[in-house]
Amino acid sequence: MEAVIAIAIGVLFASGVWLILRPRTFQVIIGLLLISYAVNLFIFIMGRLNVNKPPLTLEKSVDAGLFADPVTQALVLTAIVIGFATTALYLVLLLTSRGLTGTDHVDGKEPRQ
Amino acid sequence: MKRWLPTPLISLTLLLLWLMLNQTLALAHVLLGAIIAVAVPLLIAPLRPTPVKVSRPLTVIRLTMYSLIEILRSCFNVCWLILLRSDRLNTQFIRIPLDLRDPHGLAVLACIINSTPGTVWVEIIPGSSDLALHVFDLHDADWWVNMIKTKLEQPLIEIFEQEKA
Amino acid sequence: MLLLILTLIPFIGCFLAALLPVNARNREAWLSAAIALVGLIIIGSLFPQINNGEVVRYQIDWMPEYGLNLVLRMDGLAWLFCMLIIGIFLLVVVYARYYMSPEDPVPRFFSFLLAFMGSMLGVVLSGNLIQLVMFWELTSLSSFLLIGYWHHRAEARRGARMAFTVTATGGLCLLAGVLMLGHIIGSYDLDVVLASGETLREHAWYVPTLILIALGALTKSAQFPFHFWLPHAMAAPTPVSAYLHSATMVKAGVFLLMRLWPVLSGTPEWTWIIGGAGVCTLMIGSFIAIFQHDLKGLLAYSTISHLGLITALLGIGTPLAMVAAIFHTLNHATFKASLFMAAGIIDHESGTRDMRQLRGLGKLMPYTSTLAIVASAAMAGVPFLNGFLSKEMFFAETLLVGSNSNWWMPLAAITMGIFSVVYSLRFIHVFFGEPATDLPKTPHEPPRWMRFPVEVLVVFCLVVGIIPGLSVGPLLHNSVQSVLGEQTPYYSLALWHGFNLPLLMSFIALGGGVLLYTILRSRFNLPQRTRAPVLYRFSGKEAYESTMLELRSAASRLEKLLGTRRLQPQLVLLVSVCLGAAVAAAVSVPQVWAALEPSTPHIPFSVLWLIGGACAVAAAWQAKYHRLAALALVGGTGLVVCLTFLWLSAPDLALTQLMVETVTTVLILLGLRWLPPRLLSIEQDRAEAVLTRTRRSRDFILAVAAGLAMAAISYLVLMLPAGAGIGGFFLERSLSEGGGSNVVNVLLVDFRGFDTMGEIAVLGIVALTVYGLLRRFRPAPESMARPPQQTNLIDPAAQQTPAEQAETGYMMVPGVYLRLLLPMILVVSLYFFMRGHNLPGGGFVAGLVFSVGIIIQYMLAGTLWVESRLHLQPHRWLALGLVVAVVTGLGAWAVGYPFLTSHTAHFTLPLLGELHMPSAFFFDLGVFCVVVGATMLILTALAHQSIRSHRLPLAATEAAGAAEKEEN
Amino acid sequence: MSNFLTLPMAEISPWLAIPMALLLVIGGIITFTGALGLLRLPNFYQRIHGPAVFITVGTGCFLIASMLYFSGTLERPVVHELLITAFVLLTAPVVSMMIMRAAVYRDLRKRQPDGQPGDAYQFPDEQ
Amino acid sequence: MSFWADQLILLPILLPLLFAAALVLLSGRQQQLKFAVNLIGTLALLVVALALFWLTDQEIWADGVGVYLAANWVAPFGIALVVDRLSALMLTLCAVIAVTALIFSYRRWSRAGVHFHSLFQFLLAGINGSFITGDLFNLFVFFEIMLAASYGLLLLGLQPNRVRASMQYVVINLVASSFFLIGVALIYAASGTLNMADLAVRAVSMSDSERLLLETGAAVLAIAFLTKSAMWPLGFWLPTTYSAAAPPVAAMLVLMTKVGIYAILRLWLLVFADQADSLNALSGAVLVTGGLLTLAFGTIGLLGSQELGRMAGFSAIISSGTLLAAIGYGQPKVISAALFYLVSSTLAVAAFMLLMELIERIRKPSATMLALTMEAFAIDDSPEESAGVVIPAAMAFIGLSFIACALIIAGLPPLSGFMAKFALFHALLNPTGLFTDNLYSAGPLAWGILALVILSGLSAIISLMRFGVRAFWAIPDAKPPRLQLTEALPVTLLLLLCIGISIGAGPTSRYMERTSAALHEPQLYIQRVLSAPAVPGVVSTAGVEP
Amino acid sequence: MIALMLTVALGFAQLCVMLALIFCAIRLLRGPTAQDRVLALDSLWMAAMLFILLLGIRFSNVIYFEAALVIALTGFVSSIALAKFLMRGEIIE
Ligand code: NA
Ligand code: NA
Repeated sequence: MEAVIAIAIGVLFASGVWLILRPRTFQVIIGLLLISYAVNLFIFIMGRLNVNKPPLTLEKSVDAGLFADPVTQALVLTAIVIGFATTALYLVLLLTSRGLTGTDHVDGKEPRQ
Repeated sequence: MKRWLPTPLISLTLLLLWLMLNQTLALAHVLLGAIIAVAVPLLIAPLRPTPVKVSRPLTVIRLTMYSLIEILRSCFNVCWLILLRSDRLNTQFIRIPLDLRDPHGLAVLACIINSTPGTVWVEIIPGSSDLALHVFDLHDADWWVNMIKTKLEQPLIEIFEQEKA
Repeated sequence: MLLLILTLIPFIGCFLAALLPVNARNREAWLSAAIALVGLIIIGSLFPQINNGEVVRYQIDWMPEYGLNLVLRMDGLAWLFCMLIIGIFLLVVVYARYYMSPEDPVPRFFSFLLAFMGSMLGVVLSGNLIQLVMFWELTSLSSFLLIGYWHHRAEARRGARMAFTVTATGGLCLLAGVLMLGHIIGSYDLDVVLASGETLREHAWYVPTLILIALGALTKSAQFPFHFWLPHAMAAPTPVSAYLHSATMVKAGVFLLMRLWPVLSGTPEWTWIIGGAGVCTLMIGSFIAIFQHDLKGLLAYSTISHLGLITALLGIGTPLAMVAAIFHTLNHATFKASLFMAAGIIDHESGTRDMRQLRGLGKLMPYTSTLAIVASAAMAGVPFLNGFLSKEMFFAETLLVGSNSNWWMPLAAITMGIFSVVYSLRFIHVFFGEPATDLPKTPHEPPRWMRFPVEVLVVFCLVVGIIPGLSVGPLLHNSVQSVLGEQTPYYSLALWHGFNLPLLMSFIALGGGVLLYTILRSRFNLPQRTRAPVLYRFSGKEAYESTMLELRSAASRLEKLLGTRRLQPQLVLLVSVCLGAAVAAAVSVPQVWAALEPSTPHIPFSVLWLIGGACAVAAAWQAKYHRLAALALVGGTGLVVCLTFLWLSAPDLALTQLMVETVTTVLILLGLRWLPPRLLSIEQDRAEAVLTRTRRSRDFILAVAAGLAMAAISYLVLMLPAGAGIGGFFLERSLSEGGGSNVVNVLLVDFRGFDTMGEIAVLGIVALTVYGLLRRFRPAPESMARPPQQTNLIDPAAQQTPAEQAETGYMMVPGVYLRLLLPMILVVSLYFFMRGHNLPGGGFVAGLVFSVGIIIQYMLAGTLWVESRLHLQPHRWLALGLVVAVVTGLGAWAVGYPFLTSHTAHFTLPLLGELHMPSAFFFDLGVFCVVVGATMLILTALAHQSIRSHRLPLAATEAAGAAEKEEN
Repeated sequence: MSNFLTLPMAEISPWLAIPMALLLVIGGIITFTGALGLLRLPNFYQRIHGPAVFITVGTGCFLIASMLYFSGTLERPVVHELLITAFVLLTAPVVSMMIMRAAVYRDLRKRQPDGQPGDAYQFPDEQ
Repeated sequence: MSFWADQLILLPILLPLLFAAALVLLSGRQQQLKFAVNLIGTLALLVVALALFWLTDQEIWADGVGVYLAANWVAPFGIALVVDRLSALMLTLCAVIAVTALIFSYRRWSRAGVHFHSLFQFLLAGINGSFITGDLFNLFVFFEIMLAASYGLLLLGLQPNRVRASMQYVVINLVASSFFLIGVALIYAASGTLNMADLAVRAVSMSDSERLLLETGAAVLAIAFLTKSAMWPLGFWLPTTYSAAAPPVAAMLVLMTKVGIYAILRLWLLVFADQADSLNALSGAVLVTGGLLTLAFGTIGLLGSQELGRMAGFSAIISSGTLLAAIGYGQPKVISAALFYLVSSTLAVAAFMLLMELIERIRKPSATMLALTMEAFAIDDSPEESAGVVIPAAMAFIGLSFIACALIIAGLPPLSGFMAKFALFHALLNPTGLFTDNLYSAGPLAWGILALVILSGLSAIISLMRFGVRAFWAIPDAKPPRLQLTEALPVTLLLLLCIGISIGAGPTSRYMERTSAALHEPQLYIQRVLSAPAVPGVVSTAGVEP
Repeated sequence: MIALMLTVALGFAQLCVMLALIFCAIRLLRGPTAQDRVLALDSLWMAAMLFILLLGIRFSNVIYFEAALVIALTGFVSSIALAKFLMRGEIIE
């Protein structure tokens, strides 16, 4: 399971990196989405893998070993929200750029031919 | 009453929804659910232009039973077709003239048809009252027209369009 | 205290002068003169103390820990220089009053001039070397402003820049040198430094220190090879040339060498560097001076040569040479200032300074001519004038050091003597002959007071030349004493020392000069030569200009090479640098990696990620030309991420991610509408194709490497046991002290509520930004038209409004469901909100669910329909949500607890029993409102673009639509 | 295979367990078949019928199984799975309707020259 | 300390957040009112910052460290806000620049965007939060607030070049933020904590594997910070962005590069500088080298650029490079000098940014081109006109301010730029103080810094003079610009402050030394943070049955 | 015995759902038309919902229910958004 998730993070990150290095804004936004998946998963697994141990402490006496690390989950939640916000911002920015500069190249102008 | 509960059916549904979500019958929740059931429809009333009128609960039950059986039967058929006869399918659009006009009735009809494997509701053909239906494996178009008109449309007209029935 | 006043009044005057009206020539001049007079009085009052050999000192602590204090220190040398600076200033002020034209904005002129005087006084009075450097740079700055005074002239601008660049660079070197000096000696205080010559000369850093300080001095005093700036500085108004470029600023360099002479001199390096530079300068300067046509040019090169003479004297390094150097500094200042002023008068009166045109001025302005001739005689070293005395001392010193192996020193000295006679003759020549008739103006004698300064200076030359001992003897003695202290040699200041070798040299120089001048005039047609033989090739000016141009373009090229303005290379760099840093850090402990074990295989999970990974890779593949496909594929990956969160015990994350997925999809689809499709790839020739392929391979390798690194470090973390972190604390206290069993939610609204507050702020900011951007959004022209789907009449819905579609059109049947769903979605949203504290859910998920519910209505019936019935005002939601969250946090103040401390109120109601109302609930309410507000603001702002574009002129829309059709 | 598929289940009353097991198996088969249809059928208009199978009936089977199971383990009637059923019934038809219509008109626009308004459904088959 | 004095720590974050929210609620048409509210908020912030400055420096809080436990949870569990001298200094700097930038924006820029005012306050909240927080992830959150607001402000008055610049700025910062998260995650994996002080404690006793994770995390995190502080080769976005931004925004951006520097300084000295191991030396060397390269690049760029905006950008890069090199060099005295330099250069570059707009106003593009060609071909114009040109007062003001900025940026006397550079050089050569028989011999790194800083000063002289001559002198018929008090005042204020800190160089440098000394005593900071008590008593009572 | 039976039955169901997920994913990857991808994505969401339901049974934990509920309630939104985009070229008119 560890290997699978590690490779998964690697694949997502690699795809994202490949995309953000592309010249078209839409590629970049998709890349940023993929990178944020990878990063969120990465933060998440810092609390290690816990199957069926959701951090819901229904009783007052708690054995911390029986629950997944809640901290990384809280961090990921914040990261998801911020990632969503920045995606929205970049999307609108790329639309504006397309409108104002007439191209969807990330530099706002086509590379010289 | 009318002012506070413009859509009693929806309010009832919402109360049920609330109680089922919370899986409880505690008094506090019932009260809260009731408040929600009254408040939410009032808040969104402007976004619900057409009122619903439903009658004949017996017909409703009969239609439900029929639809369930039809869904199961079609499910078996479609699975069979996919697994064994996928190369000999006669997939067709057919046209079904409808008398039903009430949007809610049409919506229920659409729900039944689409939930029934092997048929997909496309739309009411513009400029007419005919339904364009897509059938997975068509043998007899008339059978479909007949089945839908009598087994599905008729009860729906009874339920939603009392004056017509 | 007097010293402080002395230093400060010029600067005060500088401000006052700047405030005076533009045409107030007289008031400016009176102000400046008054300041000079005050200065003179102060100096005069200090004379008794100085004459007693005392050192007047005034100190204010500034940065004592750094050894930098404001120390004003006056000894004999400083006194003499102060006298020179203020005295000549006074004369220059009088002169400038008449020289400057009424149209000139003189406040600026006098203001800069006063600032310069203040800086110059600062230099000579500095008792701290760092402070000296400060005033040193100030003189450069004020001189820059004065040279550029007539900045509408290109040559003034160029001259100013050149002077400033060279002298300020020198100043930086000086700073470095002084810092080293301070390090070696342990103080920047002049008194301490002067007492530590031995320490310095034995230190390993002596030579670099010397070189750096010498660079400062030599650039300032226009010594070879930095002499080129001075002639170009002559673009300044003549009073400036007279003051700065003959009498004072250029003397700052030699002043510094005098000042540090006890510390730095006495080594072979000193002699070679300083003496060598001096000798080269005096030769080159005097030689080039001969071939000038411009009066001021001639004087400038002559100044260079005389400065070279002083430098050479200092380089010689004997005490007597020092005496000669100080003496010549004084003499040169007087005769050269008067010559500049005379040249200025000639220029002023005749309209030209070209010696090829000027003739017979003696007849037109006899009085001025006499003064100029006397002054140039002093320059040539004619007996009975001050120049003769100090030059003779120079000859004597060259003979002294020339007696052993340095036979070339006297030879150089005498050559310089001859040359100086030649250029002096050349200068004098303009006063003789028949008056020229082709001058721009007919010269007359200048106004009485314009001549006055020249008269004063010429009288000084004569007095010193005839009775040196009585006139300047004490002053010179004081300065020499202050520099040399106990080393002060015996010397006699007299016109006549009997027949000796130096006298002979003087006469050889005079005779040789006259002879050479005659030869040059008759044989070489001196007046018509346009450039100095041989040396014209080494034009400092051109070297400077081309260096500057070259520097700029080289820097520009280098910047392009070392940097980039494009995004992609920057990202490549960012990723590779980060990768490099991470890998370098991660392999630093190899045994950790060696101990890694393989994990157990897990087939269902692998299958899940096979799907997720394949979708991601496919999205990367499709994103350029098939945006919708890429979006759908990313949606697949997102779904797998959600399932993973759920599987790995993070239901809150899964819920949030699911909702974010949906909203993101809607968002990007809203945006896609305004992104015209990429239909064709750009055609490339073969070279470009290769380049593209290389770039892609590079990016591919980088991406794979980054992915591998992420995978490796993830795997490492997962295979290591988790240490005892802070997580247990929260698990234990969540229910008992945080009042909620969903630890993640309690973390978000209580333990780390501060993060959440920031997070909603980010959401709000982004929403406001998006709104602001979209208000002035101008879509791509190609996307301005209605989409082809809406113009193609095959679809009967094409021409319907969204509301019509929902009422009677194809959306009627789906609409029934979508409208029925709205209340249900709202109830579910409430449900998630209410239970978030104890079970998965919370304000964020609830807010997103709520927004999705509303957005469905927009999709169903269009913006206009929804907004005519529902006034959501997302701005308000956003702001109020933020306020609610913050105010809830502040509520804790009321009970004496810090911000965000949670509090639970307990009520017991009849029938319902006990109710708990945690404050976190209200905080979460704030979160909910912000999420709804922000999401709706972003989505509706985007949605509004469609209605906006429909308001465009119909014709344009249809034309674009037709074009679209043809494309299809 | 791995612990995921072999995690032991709780003991519940056979009256619940037997129908539950049956429902799980049937639901599994239906789900598999539906998805297979999506994968294997040759054109879009046929493929759209595949998922419909498991969205309706497959979901139904699993939901009832889940109701039975949790009613057994929690020893009280658990009915909130009905909510999912209700929501699926409300939303799934809309999706298939919309996708189908989108596909029809996309294809029509592609063959625009011979298409007339209103003849969307006159053609015998979509190949 | 009293309860209410402690609350002051919170205000630099809370005040702007509340003001931002209030400004959103104010309707779009009340420009004057919005401006007034914004100004009141910013001035209040300045007062709070000064109060914190005083409280920390007078050690009214023990050791000059004020700790605030948000939500009343003790460190390292809750989020601790910490104010020490460095934070207070940065807060004050931020407030000062904010006040001036805001006043400057009155005439034009505050009306250019719908939500300028709220975004401005949000930006302040983000910057202040970054200076105050003692928690790594919270730092990320505040970075994001700051960045998000800066994206919005950067796009003020939509223009193609601004949008182009934003595309770079946004993407690079988004990627850097991802690295930030990766770094924080790794550090959490290594140490199990997010509190910086706690991290410092835990870092001392770590196993090999934990140390590996910590170092990798730190390396990744450092890249994120270094990108923000524009280290070569990660800072190419900076000149492009700065030259595109509206002047008041650019002035705030100048401050934002310093946030990166602050983060490096804080974390490095707190967590890593205490461990005398190879990592410390290595990272120090990396910082110095990076700083020197940055300095070199800035020098070259400054020398090579023609546009004012890019020149200002490269000035900021030079400033960053100098600071990075000095921080990497790592002697307390050097760092104290670096802080002096930080304040001076931030104020000056910010003033320069504001001035930029006024200068552009007098420069007509055609005249500039003409001056350029004339210079290139050495064409002399109107050689014999002896009368000078009258300079109107506004022109004189702009010219003098330009000179002042140029002097500070180039480090020429007599303004603070020189004092700062002198202090830096002095500290590099005499890190243990100035005394006779100083046996300390500065190594090649110190010489390298010294030489490059001097060279950068030189390039600033050449380049700024070239520009100044061209802009102020070479235009024959320059129209006197229209200048308003709201534009002149901020520039004057910033420059007066620079003059102030040069005159008061003694007290200023002593303050910086106290700050630096405190930074080099991380134990005190750590102890203050970890021992800060929560307010006793049970506020949240248990008893909720789920 | 009953537990074993249930385990096997559930395992079988899960296997089927996994296969269904794979089939949907392959269709999503292969397309070929946009409507195919939209259909495949919607089916993937539905299969994922079933997957979650079975996961809940497997872990005997009701908290998985909410996720399935959310998919049932809002999972269709992205599908109809995509479909509407195909049909009308914009999703909110
Ligand atoms: Na169906
Ligand atoms: Na989606």
